[in-house]
Amino acid sequence: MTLEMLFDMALVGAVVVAAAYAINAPVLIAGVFVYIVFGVLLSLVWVRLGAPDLAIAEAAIGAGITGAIVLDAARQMGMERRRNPRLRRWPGWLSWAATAAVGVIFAGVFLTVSEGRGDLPQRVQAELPRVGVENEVTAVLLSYRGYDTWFEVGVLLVAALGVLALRAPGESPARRFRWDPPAVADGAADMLVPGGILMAGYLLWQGSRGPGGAFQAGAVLAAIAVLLTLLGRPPIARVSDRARDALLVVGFADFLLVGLVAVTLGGALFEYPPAWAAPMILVIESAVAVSVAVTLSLLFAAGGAAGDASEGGVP
Amino acid sequence: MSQLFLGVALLLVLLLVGGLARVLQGPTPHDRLLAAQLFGTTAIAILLLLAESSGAAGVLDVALVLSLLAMVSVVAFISCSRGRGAPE
Amino acid sequence: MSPRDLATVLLLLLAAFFFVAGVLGIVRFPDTLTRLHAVTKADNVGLGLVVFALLFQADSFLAGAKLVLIWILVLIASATSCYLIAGASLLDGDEESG
Amino acid sequence: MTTFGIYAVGAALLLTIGIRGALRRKHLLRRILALNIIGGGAFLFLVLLGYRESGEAGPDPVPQALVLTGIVVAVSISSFAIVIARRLNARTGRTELPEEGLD
Repeated sequence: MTLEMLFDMALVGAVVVAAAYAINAPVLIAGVFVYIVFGVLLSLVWVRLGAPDLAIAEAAIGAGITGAIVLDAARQMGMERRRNPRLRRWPGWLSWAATAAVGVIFAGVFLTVSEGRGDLPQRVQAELPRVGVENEVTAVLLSYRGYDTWFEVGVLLVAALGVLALRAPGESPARRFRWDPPAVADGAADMLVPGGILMAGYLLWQGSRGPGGAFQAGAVLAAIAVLLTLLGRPPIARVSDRARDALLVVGFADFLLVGLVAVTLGGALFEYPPAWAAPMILVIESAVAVSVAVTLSLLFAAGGAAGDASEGGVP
Repeated sequence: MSQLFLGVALLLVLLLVGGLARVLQGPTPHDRLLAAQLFGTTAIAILLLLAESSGAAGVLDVALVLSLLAMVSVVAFISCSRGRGAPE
Repeated sequence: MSPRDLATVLLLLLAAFFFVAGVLGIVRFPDTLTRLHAVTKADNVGLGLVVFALLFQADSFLAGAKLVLIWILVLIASATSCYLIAGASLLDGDEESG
Repeated sequence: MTTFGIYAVGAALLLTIGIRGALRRKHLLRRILALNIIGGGAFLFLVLLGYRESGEAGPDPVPQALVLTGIVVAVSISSFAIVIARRLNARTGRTELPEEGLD
């Protein structure tokens, strides 16, 4: 047993314990806090499995966006409530037996799959010169599997439209967090916000060579926007609704547009000519980063429930 | 040397699991929040150690992102419980 | 073992001590404000010592600068969060011992 | 036990915990958290498929790219779900789904 394995076991143990606590903690808010820790631990797992791109995205989303969204929701939906009712359709022993069966089946199936032995990594490597980026994950996202990623940006757009459609009448992000944040918090934000914007730019630029890219950059920007929203100065309130909608769509539209340009240059959709691939990918990534940032921050900023403002200050 | 880094990282993971007890016990939400805040810092320390022991690119960037956003959850909790519902 | 490695080992052991103390503090101390005190030690000193230990091993100026930057960011975040938590805890008057 | 095995068991446990939670808990927020934990288990297994214990070729980037899109989709869809739950809560005061005909 090497130290590496001991570390991996401890890490997996921590992730599993955190997951179990998050769902089963007697007090809702405790579960929510542990869930935030779960996200951070998962990003450690991605680091261990050699996926820093995922780790950056998970860290930015888990620490910056999910945390704020679930805490805000828990405040509304009874954060101190101790009762944690469960469905009792089946007797206890039967549900435990079913749980154990499910666990054994999953573990059994997963363990019979051996580590991937396909030659995909080599094939990705072989084609890299024609894609114009050195980061393999970026190459897969934007070039080899352009359709997937394009539609994913579409899913984000749909989620944003859904949240906007469910918005309470008269609700505006500017009205949601009205408090007098201590000067310390404002001061810290004034230092962190430029740092975050710089970090997003760095991740976007870095994405063609190393870990980073449009989603990571967008998530960091969105987290910064969430911080500002919490402090009562939401960036989303500064642009008109029309401009906001344009920013939501720009990633999806720009992705398609660049793909179509590739078609006119004689390729298939998203088959960029090698000479132009690098700048084309950067153009797509920049637009996608903007849309991801606006979408994720909007999911938080516009996510309040009807009548929030009249609920009174008692949590 | 890299074994030492990994060993300390292992210790930090175990400490994190032990500290979860405080999140569960509370008794006030602020105690839970405090524990969660400590875990954020612990995770950053683990990342620094992993970055050094594996030498993989990008691990420091993960720590950088986490440290930039370490404040967001705390501000979210405080403003959600305190900053809402100010009379119009 | 070179002097640099020795410094790294000693600083890391010290850092581990501060993290253990921080977690012990948060689990064992009686109320919110004393626990806060324990957390700040682990946050600021523990991580700072890890950063210093790793600085002795950093192979480029950029990597070293990143390490220091991370520490500074955590200092800002930790100071602010602890101020906010302490303020909110006092306002709520939750001094019931745990 | 190999590294692959350790993480594979972890993924199976996450899926099991998540499924049990999603089926047995009533509070909607907890159910949404449980769904996200199921997602975490699935992502973990996918990334694990691309993990290479050794060898000159690095980890397989294809599953990593799929999981990256998965993470972003998961956060957007679950925040949409949370908004729906909050609207239900604001309208009716419920934090759980009604269960006519199930008991």
